[in-house]
Amino acid sequence: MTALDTLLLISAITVGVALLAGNWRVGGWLVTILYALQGAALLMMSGLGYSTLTVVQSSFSIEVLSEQLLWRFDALSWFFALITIGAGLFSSWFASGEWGERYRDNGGSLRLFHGALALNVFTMLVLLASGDLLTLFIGWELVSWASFLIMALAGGKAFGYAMRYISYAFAGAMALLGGLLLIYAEVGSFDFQSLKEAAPQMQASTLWLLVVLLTSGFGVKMAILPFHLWQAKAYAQTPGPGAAFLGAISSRMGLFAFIVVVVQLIGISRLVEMEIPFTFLDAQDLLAWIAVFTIIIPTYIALRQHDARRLLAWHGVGQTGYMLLGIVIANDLGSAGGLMHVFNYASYQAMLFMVVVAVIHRTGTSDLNKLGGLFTRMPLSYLAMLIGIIGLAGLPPMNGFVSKWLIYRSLIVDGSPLLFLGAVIGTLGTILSVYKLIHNIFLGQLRVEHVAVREAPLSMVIPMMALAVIVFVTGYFPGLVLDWTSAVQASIGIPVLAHHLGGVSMKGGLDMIWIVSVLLIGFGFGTLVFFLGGRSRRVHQLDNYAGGHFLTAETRYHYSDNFYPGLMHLIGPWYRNSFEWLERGVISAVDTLSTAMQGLYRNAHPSYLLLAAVVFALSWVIV
Amino acid sequence: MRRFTAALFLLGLGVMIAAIYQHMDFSNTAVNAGQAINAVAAEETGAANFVTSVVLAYRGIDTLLELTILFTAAMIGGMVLGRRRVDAPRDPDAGFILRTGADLLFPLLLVVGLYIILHGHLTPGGGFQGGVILASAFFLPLLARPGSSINQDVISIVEGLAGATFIIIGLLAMFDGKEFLTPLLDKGELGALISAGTLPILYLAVGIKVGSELAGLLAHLAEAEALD
Amino acid sequence: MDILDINIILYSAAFGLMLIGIGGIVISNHLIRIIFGIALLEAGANLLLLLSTYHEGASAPIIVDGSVPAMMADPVPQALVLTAIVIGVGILALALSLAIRVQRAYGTLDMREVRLKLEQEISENAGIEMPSSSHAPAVTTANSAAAQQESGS
Amino acid sequence: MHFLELLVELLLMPILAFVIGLAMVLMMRRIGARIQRRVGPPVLQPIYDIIKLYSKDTQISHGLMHEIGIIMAVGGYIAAETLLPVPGLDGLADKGGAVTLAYMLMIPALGMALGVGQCANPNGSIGISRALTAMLAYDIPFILVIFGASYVYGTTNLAEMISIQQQQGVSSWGIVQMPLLALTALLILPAIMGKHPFEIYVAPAEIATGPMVEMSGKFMGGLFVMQCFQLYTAGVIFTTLFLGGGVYWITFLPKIFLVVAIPMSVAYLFPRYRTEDVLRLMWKWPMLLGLIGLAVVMK
Amino acid sequence: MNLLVLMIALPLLTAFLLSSINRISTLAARWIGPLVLLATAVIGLSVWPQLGAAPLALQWGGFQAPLGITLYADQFALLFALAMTIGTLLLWPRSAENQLRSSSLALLLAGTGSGLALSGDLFNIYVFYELMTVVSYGLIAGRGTSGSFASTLRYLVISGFGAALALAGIALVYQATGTLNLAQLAQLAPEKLNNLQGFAAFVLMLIGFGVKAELFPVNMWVPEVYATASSRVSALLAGVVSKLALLIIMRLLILVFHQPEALTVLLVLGILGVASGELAAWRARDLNRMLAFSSIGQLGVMFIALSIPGNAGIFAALAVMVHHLFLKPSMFLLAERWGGSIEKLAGAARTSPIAAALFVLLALSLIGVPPLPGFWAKLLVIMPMLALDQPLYYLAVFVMLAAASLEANYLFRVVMKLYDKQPAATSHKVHATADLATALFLGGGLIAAVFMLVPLADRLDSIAAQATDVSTYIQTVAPQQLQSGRVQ
Repeated sequence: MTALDTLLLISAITVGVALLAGNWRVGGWLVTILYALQGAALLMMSGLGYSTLTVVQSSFSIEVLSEQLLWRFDALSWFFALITIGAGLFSSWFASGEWGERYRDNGGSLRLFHGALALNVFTMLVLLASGDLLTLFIGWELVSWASFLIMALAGGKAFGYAMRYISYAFAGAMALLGGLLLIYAEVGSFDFQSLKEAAPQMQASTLWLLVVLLTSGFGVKMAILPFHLWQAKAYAQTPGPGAAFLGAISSRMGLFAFIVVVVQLIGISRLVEMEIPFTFLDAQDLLAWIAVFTIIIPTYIALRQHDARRLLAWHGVGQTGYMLLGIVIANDLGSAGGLMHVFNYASYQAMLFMVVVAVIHRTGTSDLNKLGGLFTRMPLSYLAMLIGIIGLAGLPPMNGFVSKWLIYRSLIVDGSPLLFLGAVIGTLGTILSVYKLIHNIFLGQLRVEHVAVREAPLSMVIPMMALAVIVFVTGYFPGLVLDWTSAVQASIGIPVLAHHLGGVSMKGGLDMIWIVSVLLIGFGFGTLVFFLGGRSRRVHQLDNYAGGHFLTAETRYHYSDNFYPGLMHLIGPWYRNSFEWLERGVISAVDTLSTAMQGLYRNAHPSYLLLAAVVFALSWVIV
Repeated sequence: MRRFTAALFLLGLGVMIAAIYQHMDFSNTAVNAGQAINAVAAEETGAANFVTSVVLAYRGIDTLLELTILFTAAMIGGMVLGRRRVDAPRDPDAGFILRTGADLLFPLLLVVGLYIILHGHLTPGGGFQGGVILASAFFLPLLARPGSSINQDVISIVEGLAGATFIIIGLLAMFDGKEFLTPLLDKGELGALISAGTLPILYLAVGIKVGSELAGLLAHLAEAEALD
Repeated sequence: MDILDINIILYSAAFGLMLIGIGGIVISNHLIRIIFGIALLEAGANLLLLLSTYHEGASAPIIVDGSVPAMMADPVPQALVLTAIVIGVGILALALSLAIRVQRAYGTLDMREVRLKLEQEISENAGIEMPSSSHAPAVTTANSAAAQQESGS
Repeated sequence: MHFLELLVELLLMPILAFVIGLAMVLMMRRIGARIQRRVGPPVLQPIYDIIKLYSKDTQISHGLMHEIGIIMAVGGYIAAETLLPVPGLDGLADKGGAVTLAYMLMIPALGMALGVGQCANPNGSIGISRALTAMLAYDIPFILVIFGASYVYGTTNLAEMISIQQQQGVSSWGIVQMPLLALTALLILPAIMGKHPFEIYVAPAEIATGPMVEMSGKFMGGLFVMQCFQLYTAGVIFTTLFLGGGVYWITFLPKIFLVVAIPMSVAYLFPRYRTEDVLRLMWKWPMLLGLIGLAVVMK
Repeated sequence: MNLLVLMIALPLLTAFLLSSINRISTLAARWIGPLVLLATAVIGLSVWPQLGAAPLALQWGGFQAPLGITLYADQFALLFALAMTIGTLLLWPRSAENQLRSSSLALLLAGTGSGLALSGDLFNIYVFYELMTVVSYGLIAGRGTSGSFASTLRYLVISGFGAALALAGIALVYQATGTLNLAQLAQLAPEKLNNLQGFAAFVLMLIGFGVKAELFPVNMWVPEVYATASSRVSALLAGVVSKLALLIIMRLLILVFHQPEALTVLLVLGILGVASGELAAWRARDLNRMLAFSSIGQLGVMFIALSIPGNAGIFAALAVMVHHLFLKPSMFLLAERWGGSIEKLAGAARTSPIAAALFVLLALSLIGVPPLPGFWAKLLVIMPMLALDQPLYYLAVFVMLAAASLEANYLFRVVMKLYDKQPAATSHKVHATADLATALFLGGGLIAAVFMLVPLADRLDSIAAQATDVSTYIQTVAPQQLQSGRVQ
């Protein structure tokens, strides 16, 4: 029984326990403890994260179609598993207290929720442990359906979005299956190693087909353009902590598989060789551009949202672009940045979702036009959100800055100004929209009906705070995470980033310990200077006036709707919803074909067809 | 559409005929299995009519199935058309001539039918042909007297029993240690009425079965006609 | 190849019968005609079967008075055709009885109308609107519903 | 470098920045006044202003975040100054680089935005919305400039950039090597400084009382300090990227004052832009210039 | 072991005698049918093990092949014979008014189905096939609604048309070879049927037998019939009977027709079937027709699988067939109470949670989600196709994968409806216990298959290997050599 077996076993047990005991008051806590146990099992393999171990095999394997199906963990799997279990742990913790009771009282099945969450974790671990292409696909499908399950839990509208998700996901899975089987046809094995050996000899045309199939397959899960439409709404409709979990890690499974197959096995260097005719671009550039557009477009869609969960979920789509961009650039900086961003993003996205869920828990809405001024009521949540948005926007001193810095730096090293520009445009858009998020929820006017709102219960605040600590600490000491990403880089055969505890050791490097320290000291000075000044008088939160006129609490003067009118006026016409058009076009094409086929079966006299077929067949044979 | 279909049709016709003339080998006819049967049938089955040998012995199971098809068709026909309602309006009676003719023909048809059935293994004809004549014997009175009807229950039992006889004769062979439907009994003298083992018995069963089924089917159709 | 070869004439007859049968099925909309088209088609196929070992001048495969003819026709196709004909009769009878019932139920034997009424009946039983190309395609799928909401935001 | 030495440097750099920034503010006001045919304030006026603001009696605070916002604004600039190498003082230049600096500079903006947001003054929120939009406008060409410079010098370390430019005199200055990018930077400089004609977000006249109405006393003082840093930072960045940076204060100071003065003087000639017009302007000419400049330097 | 004959003879005998028995005792008439089928199933099962070693050939009437008719039993044939018997037993049609007739029909169906699977003679196959067709007319029309009559008639037209074509095909074969025995045909085929005539014969027979196998141009009956027949009958037709027709085509392909064009025709028609069926199902708005259309699609997949040359194709087709054999009947059983508009199904999962869960499982397996058996079956089809590296096969893979996505979409639309939180206005009917139990039994089989994947695959592989072994077939039947004299 290897450590991996233990991990998978505990995870499976978690599913069982969640399904059995999920409805009890202690059930949630029990499950949370089991997640912690999973984490402990994962730590048993921590050698993977520090390159002292290379592979942990599972002793379970089966032989199908004369293929030995294997499950094993390497540094990459370990890194993703760490995030997965972490996200599971915090989400479950968050769900265990008051939230769960409220959920149950409102008629939700807590048992199903915990079960679905645990199932998601379990299937993800299975996917992460996949040791060949076939197990990869199996894990892939399991993950898809598990996410479908949790998305559909809410019922009603969520059904539609979950349905859309599974339509996308399954089509993607089919593309993936096509790609994997094509590999099998070319290589003759599902083995990772054989693909790695055979990749350099593959023909460019085959490789193109492969890259297109695989990227679309993985891309659907990652929600890269043009497969991004499903994600935001589906995540937004997932019940509370489920959204936090999905937002944090679920889509990263696509990235994981992409790294395994495209980066590790086929190799980015092969992609560089694949030139697109009549352009200066090659496949790598193509992917990088897809990544950049995945950053820009969803981010600016997020800017338009007026539901906090949707806003966050759309940012989730956008942030994926950074990860993919870093990975595709594939130098030491970029890949480290991409991988680190997975971790960082998971930490603050989960936290942000939790804050929003906490706000919903207290106020009953996540509509950005119906909130405001909650800072005084929910200060800890506000703090968590502040830390989260600084991370999401990628500003120092939070961890999001480090990973983005690595990605920017890799683009400078790579000499790709336009990609860089795209990435920055995305970041700026993020800053704009996260400010809108925090402003509309926590700042500005407090609504009269929210005067009595209290801080979220401890069961919610503690996971948020824990995540906030993680966001800050890994921003302060990015070396903690960079150790793991370096191990991952080593295991997938990318140049390893030279780093230290504070950041990157290179010419023009980064030392976050200094930067953050200076920043903190700067704040200290700022505080000092501030409090050296005259005493200020704190007025009541509702004591406001504007334009020399007193504003009563009943007047709605919170500036929230259409927050960036100037910007929207200018870029509004660019929101053409082209992808929705595309989607609808596909749907109506299928619909038309479908109607035609039904008409064929309903109206056509079979003999017409038959006669045509016979004539065709005979003339074909004769000619 | 019609014009198009016709064009398509003509095209298909042309292509097909051309294909036939181009590619088929008409000049010779292979006579493998049939010729071999011709060579051994007299000895193996004892029937003078080799077609009967094929129908009842060599391809006996086909015949059984074919009977089953008729049986099924008759049954479904009955099911589809349903029983005649008692109060349903009736066609007027046929005239005197038809009635008398039918009465006169009835025994004649019966005899001819049975003759053809019983000589099936010797001369052209057999259970099917005879069965059809039998059926018409029973159907004629119905035409003559639209009010009358055939007792469908009896028919269904008769046809069932006739079919069962066929199978039971086949099964008897198995009790004898032979294959299913192997002809039993003495083959007798070639060309004699009592010869060819169980083949005449089978043919009799076939004849009765065909007769009753066709009669039943026809009666159903006639009744349905009367309803409209 | 002699165009007047008896084989060619016979085969043309067989194929011709089949084609006429197919033609009947294809062109006609009347159920009874279609049924008879099938009967014709079957007749053609039977003829083809008989012709498969046809040999000019062969005698019937019957031993009359113990004398074996010099060349006997192949008995197998004859037996097969016998079987096929009986099957054909059975099916024909069945088809006609069904046609009677259909006529009784729908009041028509026109294939198109029968089809239409059948479709109506199925739809009514299922409790859905009759699918029709003259109506705009109904948006019933979750996908398109989601897509419509999408456009709103 | 000795640790203590570094600490002293880190202490010195913001103070120097503040002092020079004060001088710049003075210069700005003088230039503005001259253009408007006024005399302008006396030399020590900025210092008086700050002292006056910090010691005022009626100071309204709208809550903790209001205060933290100002602290973040000032503190962020203090920290950012340590990343900007000036003659003799490299500070943390090798620990962050241009990209870090660019992002550090957003912290004060964010702080101020949060602080104003807490005031629950709709006009304040409108101002923030405009300020952030303006940031989106000028940061895009700015980032092109940063990229181009980093690409040309092969590093993002500002100190290294300076030493590279110093190797061959003026001919190796950035402005010679990449004139178009320099021009781009010059065009956006007023916007970065939040000065005329891009100060619609403060909009003292258009929005009746403006967002600044919530900023009384030391809050306003914080903003004033911030403005000093802002001017200084903009000048130093441009100098470092394009004008060979500073090796000696004697050459460095004129450069940075010139950098601040010239665009300002020109900018005063323009009327204030609306928010959309800022976007339109910034995304049109500086972007175009920047892209052409990049294409030139990257060939 | 000539007891196998009883698998055919006993049900026929019982069917003949049923009305007589009914005279004597109605109770006996009700129970004797299932009992006989049980007995024949036991016979079949008892023969099963010994067929693994060597297939078995029986001569009806004891006449040496090719003069007589051969019954050829290998595990492949027996598998489907048993499927037919057991399937009929499980899906025993129940109809209040026509109990006697439908019992007879069911018995006849079981008998003929077994016979069809086991037959080794071309014309005999035709006759069995015709009988099965007639029986299915009866079963469909047995519902007694005007719709069922009309759809039966439409089915009959297509079927009769196809049967006549098949007969013409047989005539062509007999014309070329002079024999109808499959073993002998296998011997003679390379020499005599590897030409246009052989191909034409194949196409004609393909169309003829394809009617039941829901082959593309001749499957227009499918949606109407499955929508009007009772669900149990639909389950039988779609689940079992279609496989038997497919089995004939497989046999013909393996033994007689080796033209590459034959494979291409199968492939093209298969692709068209998949595309048309799944697309049409996507817009179907009642469950029965959705299942009907999707069944066309799945049969199309089987045709595609058949078009793969060599053992791999047969193995793949067998796997898909067996999977479908379990799946489709239980889906139709569930549709028994869920027929009609899908919209009305909203919230049905509340009244019948087990059935809904089962439906989810079946849907997942149908669209091929690992590790359910449907996935492996699909994998077996796609893998060899990609290895062939031909454009048409790539197209087939694409169509199959795209069709699977469509399938996922429309099946889960149903699932979503089932679990809808706002129940439809009409109250939902709970499934009959027998239906649900049968469906559960079949679904359980699917789950069991997940755990026995490896032995199952090995077994199917050996069955496929046995089925494709032409020389063993010839040796086992040992047709007597005829002087192939062609008389001028």
